[in-house]
Amino acid sequence: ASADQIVVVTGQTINSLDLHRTGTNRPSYQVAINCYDRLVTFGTKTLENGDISFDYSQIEPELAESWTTSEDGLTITFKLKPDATFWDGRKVTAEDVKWSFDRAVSVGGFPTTQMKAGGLSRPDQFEAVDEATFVVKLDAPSKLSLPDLAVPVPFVINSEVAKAHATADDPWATEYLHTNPAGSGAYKVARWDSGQQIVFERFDGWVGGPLPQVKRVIQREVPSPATRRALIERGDVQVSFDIPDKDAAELAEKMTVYSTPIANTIHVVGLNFAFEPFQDPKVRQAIAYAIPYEAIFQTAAYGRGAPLWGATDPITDASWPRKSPYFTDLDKAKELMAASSFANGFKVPLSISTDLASWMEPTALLIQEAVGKIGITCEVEKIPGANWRTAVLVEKRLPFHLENFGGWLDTPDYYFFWAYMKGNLFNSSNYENEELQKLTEETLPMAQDDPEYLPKIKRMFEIAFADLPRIPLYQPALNVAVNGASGYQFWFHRQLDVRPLSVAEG
Amino acid sequence: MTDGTLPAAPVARSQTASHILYVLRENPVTAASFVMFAFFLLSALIGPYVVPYDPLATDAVNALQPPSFAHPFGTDALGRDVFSRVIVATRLDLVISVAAVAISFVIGSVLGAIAGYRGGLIDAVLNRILDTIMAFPLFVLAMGIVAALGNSVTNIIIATAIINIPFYARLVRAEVNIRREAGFALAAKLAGNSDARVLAFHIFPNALPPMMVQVSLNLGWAILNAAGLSFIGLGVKPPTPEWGIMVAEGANYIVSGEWWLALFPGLWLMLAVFTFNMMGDGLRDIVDPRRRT
Amino acid sequence: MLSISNLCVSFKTRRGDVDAVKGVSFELANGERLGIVGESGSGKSVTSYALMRILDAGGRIKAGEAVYGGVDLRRASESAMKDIRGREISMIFQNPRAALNPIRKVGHQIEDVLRRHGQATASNAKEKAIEALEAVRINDAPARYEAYPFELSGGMCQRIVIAIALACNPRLLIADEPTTGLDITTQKTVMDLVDELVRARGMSSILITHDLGLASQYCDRIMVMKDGLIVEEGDPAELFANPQHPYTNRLVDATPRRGVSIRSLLPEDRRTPEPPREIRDEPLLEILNLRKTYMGKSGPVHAVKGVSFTIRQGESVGLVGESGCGKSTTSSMIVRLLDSSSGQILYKGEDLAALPAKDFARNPLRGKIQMVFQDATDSLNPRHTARQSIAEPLHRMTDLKGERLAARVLELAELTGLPAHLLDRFPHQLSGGQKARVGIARAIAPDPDLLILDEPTAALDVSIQALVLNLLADLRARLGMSYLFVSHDLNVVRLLCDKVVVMKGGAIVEAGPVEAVMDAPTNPYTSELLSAAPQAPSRRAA
Amino acid sequence: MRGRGTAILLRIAQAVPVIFGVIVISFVLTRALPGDPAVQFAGAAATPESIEEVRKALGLDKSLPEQFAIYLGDLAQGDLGQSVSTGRPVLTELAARLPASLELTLTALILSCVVAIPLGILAATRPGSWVDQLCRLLVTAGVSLPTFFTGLVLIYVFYYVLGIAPSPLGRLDFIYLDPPHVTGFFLIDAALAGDWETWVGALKQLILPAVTLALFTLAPIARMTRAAMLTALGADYVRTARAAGLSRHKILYGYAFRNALLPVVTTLGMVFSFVLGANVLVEKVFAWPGIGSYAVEALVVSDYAAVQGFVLAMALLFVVLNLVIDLAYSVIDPRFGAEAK
Ligand SMILES: Nc1ncnc2c1ncn2[C@@H]1O[C@H](COP(=O)(O)OP(=O)(O)OP(=O)(O)O)[C@@H](O)[C@H]1O
Ligand SMILES: Nc1ncnc2c1ncn2[C@@H]1O[C@H](COP(=O)(O)OP(=O)(O)OP(=O)(O)O)[C@@H](O)[C@H]1O
Ligand SMILES: [Mg+2]
Ligand SMILES: [Mg+2]
Ligand code: NI
Repeated sequence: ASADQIVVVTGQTINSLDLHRTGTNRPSYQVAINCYDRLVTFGTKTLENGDISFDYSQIEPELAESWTTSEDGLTITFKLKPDATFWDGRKVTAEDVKWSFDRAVSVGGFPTTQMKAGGLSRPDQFEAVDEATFVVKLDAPSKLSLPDLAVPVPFVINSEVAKAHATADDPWATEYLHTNPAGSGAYKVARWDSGQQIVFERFDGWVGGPLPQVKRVIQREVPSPATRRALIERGDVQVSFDIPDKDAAELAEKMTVYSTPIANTIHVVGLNFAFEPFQDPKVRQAIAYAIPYEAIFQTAAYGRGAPLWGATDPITDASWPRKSPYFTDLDKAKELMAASSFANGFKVPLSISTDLASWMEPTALLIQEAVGKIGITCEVEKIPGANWRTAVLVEKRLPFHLENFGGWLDTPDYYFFWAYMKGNLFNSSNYENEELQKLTEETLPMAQDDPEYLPKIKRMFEIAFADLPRIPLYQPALNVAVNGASGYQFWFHRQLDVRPLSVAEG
Repeated sequence: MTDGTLPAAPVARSQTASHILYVLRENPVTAASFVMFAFFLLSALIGPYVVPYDPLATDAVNALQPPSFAHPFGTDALGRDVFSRVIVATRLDLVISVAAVAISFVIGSVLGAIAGYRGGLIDAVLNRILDTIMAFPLFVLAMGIVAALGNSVTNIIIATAIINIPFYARLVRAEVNIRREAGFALAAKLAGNSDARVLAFHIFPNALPPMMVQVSLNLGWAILNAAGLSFIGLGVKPPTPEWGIMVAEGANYIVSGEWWLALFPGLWLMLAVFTFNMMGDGLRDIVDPRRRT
Repeated sequence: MLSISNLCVSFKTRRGDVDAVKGVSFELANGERLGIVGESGSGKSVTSYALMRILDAGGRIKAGEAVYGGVDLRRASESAMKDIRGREISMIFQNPRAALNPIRKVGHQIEDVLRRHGQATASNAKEKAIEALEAVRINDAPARYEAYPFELSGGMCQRIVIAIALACNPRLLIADEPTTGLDITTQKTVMDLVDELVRARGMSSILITHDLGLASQYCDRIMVMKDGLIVEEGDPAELFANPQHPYTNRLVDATPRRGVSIRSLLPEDRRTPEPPREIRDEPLLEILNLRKTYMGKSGPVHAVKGVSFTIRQGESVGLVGESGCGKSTTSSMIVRLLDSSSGQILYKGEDLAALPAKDFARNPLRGKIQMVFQDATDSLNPRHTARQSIAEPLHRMTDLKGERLAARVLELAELTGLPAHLLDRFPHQLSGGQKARVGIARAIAPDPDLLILDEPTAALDVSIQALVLNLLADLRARLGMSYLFVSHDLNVVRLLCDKVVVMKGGAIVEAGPVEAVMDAPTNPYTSELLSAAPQAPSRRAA
Repeated sequence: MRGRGTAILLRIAQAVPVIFGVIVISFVLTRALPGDPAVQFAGAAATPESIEEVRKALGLDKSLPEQFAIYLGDLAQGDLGQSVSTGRPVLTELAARLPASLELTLTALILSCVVAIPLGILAATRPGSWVDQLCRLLVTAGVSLPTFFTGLVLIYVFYYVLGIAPSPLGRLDFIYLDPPHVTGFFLIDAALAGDWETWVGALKQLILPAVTLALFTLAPIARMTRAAMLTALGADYVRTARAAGLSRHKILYGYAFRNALLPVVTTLGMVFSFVLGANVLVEKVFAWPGIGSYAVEALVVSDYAAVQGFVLAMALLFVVLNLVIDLAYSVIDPRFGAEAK
C-alpha cells in the first residue's frame, strides 16, 4: 500500500450516493459523511480504552463558523465559514444550506423523519438571511435540535449543480445526485461501482476540518467474511470495517481491533404483549431469569460490547444503555413460572432475521434451550431479511423475538420514544404504559441538566425493567480491524468516517 | 404390472438377488458405493439413537474445541458436538434428497411419458413449459421459490423437485418416444391393453435404466442444492443439523483456523454425493433385465 | 495369395474366454471368388476381422497362421497392417448406411482412404475420388461427391462403401453380408456390380453370407462354417447337389427354392406329412379401396392408394412388394393399429374401419385379429419373461386366472414348440427362433381368426426360417386360421400362401393364385421381383 | 442449407412462448416474495404515510394485472425498469455485470473442457481399465463438493496460506485500472488495449474462481465425452475406417470424436446454463461482481424489477445459447434441419 492510499473492505453494499433518496441503505450514509458537510458536527473524546469516539455533548463547527441560539430557544442563527467552497470551486452559501434542508424535510421517508426528531419539519423553518447567514426557526425549543443537525441527514448540497439537473417530476434532483454527488466534503467520489467498490479522492479545498492525510480511499465490497478476514490478516487491505465479533476477538491479538460498544443500542429479547402468556409479568420475569446472559455474550458477541444484566446498585444516573437487575437464575425462573398462570408452559416460535443471523442465531439457540428448561417450548423461526422489518416492526406480530434498535441521538428519552411508546416503530412488543408514555413525552425536549430530568428518567428505567417488554441482553460493539492504518474514530451512525484515517508508519 | 403379474416362479426371485450380487461383484466401484450407501442409510435410521451427544445441546464452555477423544469431530461455536450433528444430519439430508428426487421423478415421468406417447400438441406445450423452467437459472429459481414460500424443509424439497422435473420429463419423453412405435408396444395393444396401460406397464418401465443414472446424479445434486441454499441463508431452520448449513457456517471458520467445523460435514456431504453419483451405473444395471445372464 | 491355417480366435468376456473361431484353414488363389456361408454366430465375420486384424478390444488371434502375399498377417506390425488394409485387402460391410461416417461428405471419406495410401495428393484427391465414384457407376458422380450419407439411398450408400473399398485397387475384397438390409432388387444390382468390378480387375474376393443361393450365384467355391469350424467346402453346384456334412445338408434343405414344398425345407428326419386344411368360400375379411395418407413434412404422403382384396376363411394371402410400398401400412390398418384415411375393412361383414383404432383394444373383436411382427426382438418387452409375454393377452382378453392361465401358457408353448424351461427367460436370453415362437404363441393365444404376419422370418436364419414357416403351416391347419403374410421374398410366399397380392408404390399391381402369378407374371414389376431373387440350384434328387 | 435456416428460425419462434412464460413466472414469483418492497425501501424510520408514498412511487398500489400490463408495456420499449435498491436502470446494471459472469463462466468451461474432454477420450479408449476408473473417481469427486466450499478452501490454501493467488477481491486488484470498456470481458478488453499488465492481473483474479467452477463441471463433460466416444468407437463406420487402413489418429479424432461431439455440445450447453445459475455461490465467495450475486441481493430485498430483469436476461441468454448450440450442431452435423423435429 502506498503512503497516501488506504484500502478498506466491508461486507456492505453502497446503493446510492444520495442519503435523501428513498431506498438508500445504511452503508450509503458514509457518502453523506465523507463527501458532504453539515453545518455542525460532534466533537470527539478518548474513551477509557484509548479509542476515539464521537462526543455527543460537544457540538463543533463544520460548515458553520459559529452559531447562536436565541433566548427563547426558538431561533438558531448560523454564520457560514467564508472560505468554504464546493468541489466545483463555488462558495458555499446560505441558499445552498436552505435548499438542502428544504430537501431533507420534503423528500419524505427517513430523512424527513429524522429531521422531525429535531423539530424540523417544514421549509419555512429555514431562512437564508444573507450569503453567510442561515437561520433555523423552531416551533418549540428542544435539546435535540442542534444535535440533530450534526447527524448525517442535513448535509449541504451544491444547490446550483443540483438545480441544473432537477426536473418538474424530480424537483430535488434525486436522480442526478443519486449517482453524482455535489458537495463540499473532504472527499470526492472518484468512482463508484455499485456492488463492487467506491473510491474516494481527497478534496484539497476542504475547510470543514483538518485536511485528511490520505489522498485516496478505496472501499471494496467483499461479501464473504472469511475472505475479508484473509485479506486483512495478510495485510492486503488496511481496514476491515464491521467485522464479526469472533474475528474481532481473534484478530485483536494480531493487529489493532477497535470494538466500540454502539451508543444507545441494545440487543434485546422482545416479548410481545399481543401474545397472551407474555401478558403475565411472572412469565416475562421468569424468562428474564432463565436467559443465559453470559453464555450469549460470549458465544454471540465473543465478549465484545458491554454486558447489560445483573445490576445490583440502585439507579443513580441517567446513563443508557444500562444493566438490568436480572441475571441467570434458573431456580428463580422456575419458581416464577410455576407461580404464573402458565405453570405448565406453552409453545411459542422464537423469531430471528436471516440478515442478522450472526448474532441472533446463536443467541436464539441458547435462549431456546434455556427457556425449554422452564417449560417454554420454542422453535427458532428464521425470517428472511426482506420480511423481517414488516413482521417485527410494522405488523408487530412476532410473539417472541430478538431486536436491536439503536438511537442516533444519544439520550435515553430518545430511545424510549422509539422503543417503549405505544405504536412507535421499534416498540415491537406492543407495549403500552401510560405513565411511561407521559414521562417520555415530557423528557424528550427537556434539557439534560434540567433538575426534573433525572428523577423522571430514573422512573422510566424502573418501569421499563419492571414491565420488561424488552429484556436487554448486551450492548453490541462495532468492530473494526485496522492493519497498517491509524486514526480510526467510532461514530454513532456506525459508518466509517475515512477523514481522520492515516497510513500507519512502518 | 399390478394385476398383470404372474405368480412369479421362485426361480425369478432368487435370480433377481443373484443378479444384484452379480452386478455388485462385477464392478468394485459400484459395490463400494452400495456399501457406502448402506452406511448412510444405517446412519439415517439409527444415527440419532447412537450418537454420543444430543446434537442440539449447547455447551458454551466447550465451544470451538478441536477434535479430541471426547469430541471426535470437535465442537462448534455453541459447543455442540460436531460428530453427533453430522451423523444425525444424515437422516434429514437423505430425506431432502430422496423426497425431492422422488417428487420430480414421479411428476417428470408422468408428464414426459404422456408427452412422449401422445406427441402432437400436448408434447409441444409441455416442451415449451419445460423450456421455460430450464430458461430460469435453476439455482436462482430454487432460491426464489424458497424465498417466496418460506424456508421450511418441505419448501426446500418442493423447490429442488421443481427444478429437477424438466430433466426427468425430457429423459422420459425421449425414451418413451423411441419406444412408442416399438414392436412390443404394438403387441401390447394387440393384447388388448389400452393406451394408458401400454404406456404405464410396457413402455415406461423400459425407460427406467437410463433414469436410474439421472436419479443417482440428482440425489447428489439435491443435497448440494440444499447446501447452496443454506449458504445463501435459505436453508433449513436452525438448530436442525444439516450438512449444508454446517459446511456453510463452518466455511467462515476456515480462515480463523477452526477447520473441523467445515471439514467433517463437508466430508460427509462429499461422500454422500459421491456415493450417489457412483451408484448410478450400478442401479441402472440392476433395473435392466438385459444385464441378466 | 492368401493362405490360412488353423486360425483360432478368442474373445475375453465377462464369463471367461470365448472361442469364436476354432481352427480355420483355407487357401485363396489369385482371382478366385470364395463364399463363406453358415449360420449366425458361426464365426464368419470374426474370421475376416482376424485377417484384417481389426478385432474388437478383447479379441485376439490365439493360434494359427495367416499369410497374405508373403506377409505374416498375425505378426506384422500395426503400421504394416495399416498399409495392407485398404491397399491390399479391403472390406465392405452389411448395413451400408451405418458403415459410412454420417457427418462427413462421402467424397471426403473416399479421399481419406486415397490419401492415406498415397494414391492421391491434396490437389488431385477430388478428381480421383470422383473417378472412384464413377467406377461404381453412381450417376452424377461430381454431385454425389458433395453428398452426405443421409442424403443417399441404401443402394447408393453401398456403392459408396464399395467405392471406398476399391479406391486403392486392393487385390482382395472381403464382402461381409454386403446386401443385408437392401431391397431384393437393389441386392441384385449391387451384387452384380461387385461381381463385375472384381472380375474386371482380376481381384480375389470373399463373400460372406448366410444365403446359400446368393453364394452359389456369385462364387467359384463355397465354404460352410459352423461353430467356428469349416465343415465342408466345394464347388457351389456340387455342394448343393450333394451335400456331405449333415449341417450343409440341413442348410441346403432349408433354402427356399423353386419347386419344393414347405415340408421339404425341414431336415429329412423331421418331415411329417403336410396337414390337410380346408378353405371355405365365405370371405373372412374384405378390404375395399383402403387408403392411407400421412401428413408428411413436405406435403401428404400417399402410402396406400386404395387397395382391395379378400381373404377367405382358412386362406393364406401373401402380400409382397419392395420396401416402402405400403405393406406394413396396410397390415397395420387391418389389424387396427392405425386408422385408415378411407375405405372399408369388412370382418365377417362388420366394418372395422369405422371403429377408431385407439378404442379397439377394448373391442371384443380385438382377439380375433392378431399379428406377428417382423422383428421378434423388438416385439417382445425386454422387461417381461416369455411367460409374461404369452400370458399378457390372456390376462387382458380372457378371464383365465391362476392355474388355468398357467396351463394355457404351457399349452401355447407346446403348440409352438417352445420348451417349457425357457418360459422364465427374458427376451435377450432367447435365440431368434425362440423369440419368434414366443411372438407366435402370444399372437395365437386369444384364438384369432386372422393372423397377420409382417415379415415374420426376415430376421431369421434360413434353417430357423424353415422351422417357423412349418410351424405356421401346422398351426394354420390345426387352428383353422387365415393368414395375411407380408413379405418381400416371393420364394417364401410361394411356400406358405394360396394367393398373392403384389404391391408397388401403395397400389396393387397384380393379384391372383400364387402359382399363377409366380409362374406367369403378367406385370413387369412382378417379373423383376422374381428374377431378382437369387436362385439356388436345385438339389439333386435324393 | 435452407433446411438449416428454417430449422433455426423455427427455434427462434419456439423461444417466443418460452420468453413469455419466463416473464409471467418471474412476475408472479417476485410478487410472491414475502417482503414488502415499499416498507423495505421506505427505510428504517418510515412512517405509514411515507411507506404509502413509496408504494405509489413504485407503482405497487395498482392491481396485479395492471402492474403486469405496465411491466409488459415497459418491456416492449426495452425498459427493464429501475432497480429500487441500486436506483439504477436494471439494463445498465445487467450490462455491467453480465460480462463479468460470462467471462468467469466461459473461462471455467474452457478450463473444464480442456481437462475433461481428453480425460473422457482417454477413458473411452480404455473402458474398464484402471485409467477409466480413476477418471471416474476424480471427476465425481469434483462434482461432489459444494462450490462455495471448494472456493473457500482454494482461497485458504492458495491465498491465505501459500500467498500465491492474488487477493480475492473481484475482477481486478485495485492496483490496476479497468481496461477501456469494449466488450466488458476484461481479458479481451485488456488485450485489445494492448495492456498486458492488466491482462495478467485480470487473468490472475480469474484463475481461482474459474478453477472452482471448472472442478464442478468436469464430471458431466467427461462422462458424456466418454459415453459418446464409446458409442462412436463402436459404430460401424469406425470399423469401415479401420478396415480402410486409416490412421489411428484420423479414426479417433476425424471420425469418432467429431461424431461424439454432438452429445458433448448438448451437454456443454446444459452445463453452461446450469453453471451460470450456480455461480451465484462462487461469485459470493470471490466478491465477483457478477449477475448472480446481483440477483441474490435483489431477491433478498424483494427488488422486483431487478429480479425480473435478471431472470429475463438469463432466459434470453438461454435462448441465445440454444441457438448457438443449434448453430454448432448445424456446423458439425449435416443432418441438422433435414430431419428437424
Ligand atoms: N467382441 C466380441 N466379444 C465376444 N464375443 C464375440 C465378439 N464378437 C464376436 N463374438 C462371438 O464370436 C462368435 C462368431 O461371431 P461372428 O460375428 O463371426 O458370427 P457370424 O458368423 O458373422 O454371424 P452373423 O451371420 O450373425 O454375422 C459369436 O459366437 C459371437 O458371440
Ligand atoms: N408415420 C408415417 N408418416 C409419414 N409417412 C409414413 C409413415 N409411415 C410410413 N410412411 C410412408 O409410407 C410408405 C409405406 O410404408 P410401409 O411401412 O407401409 O412400407 P413397407 O412396405 O412395410 O416397407 P418395408 O418393407 O420397408 O417394411 C413409405 O413410403 C413410408 O415412408
Ligand atoms: Mg457377421
Ligand atoms: Mg414394413
Ligand atoms: Ni438449465
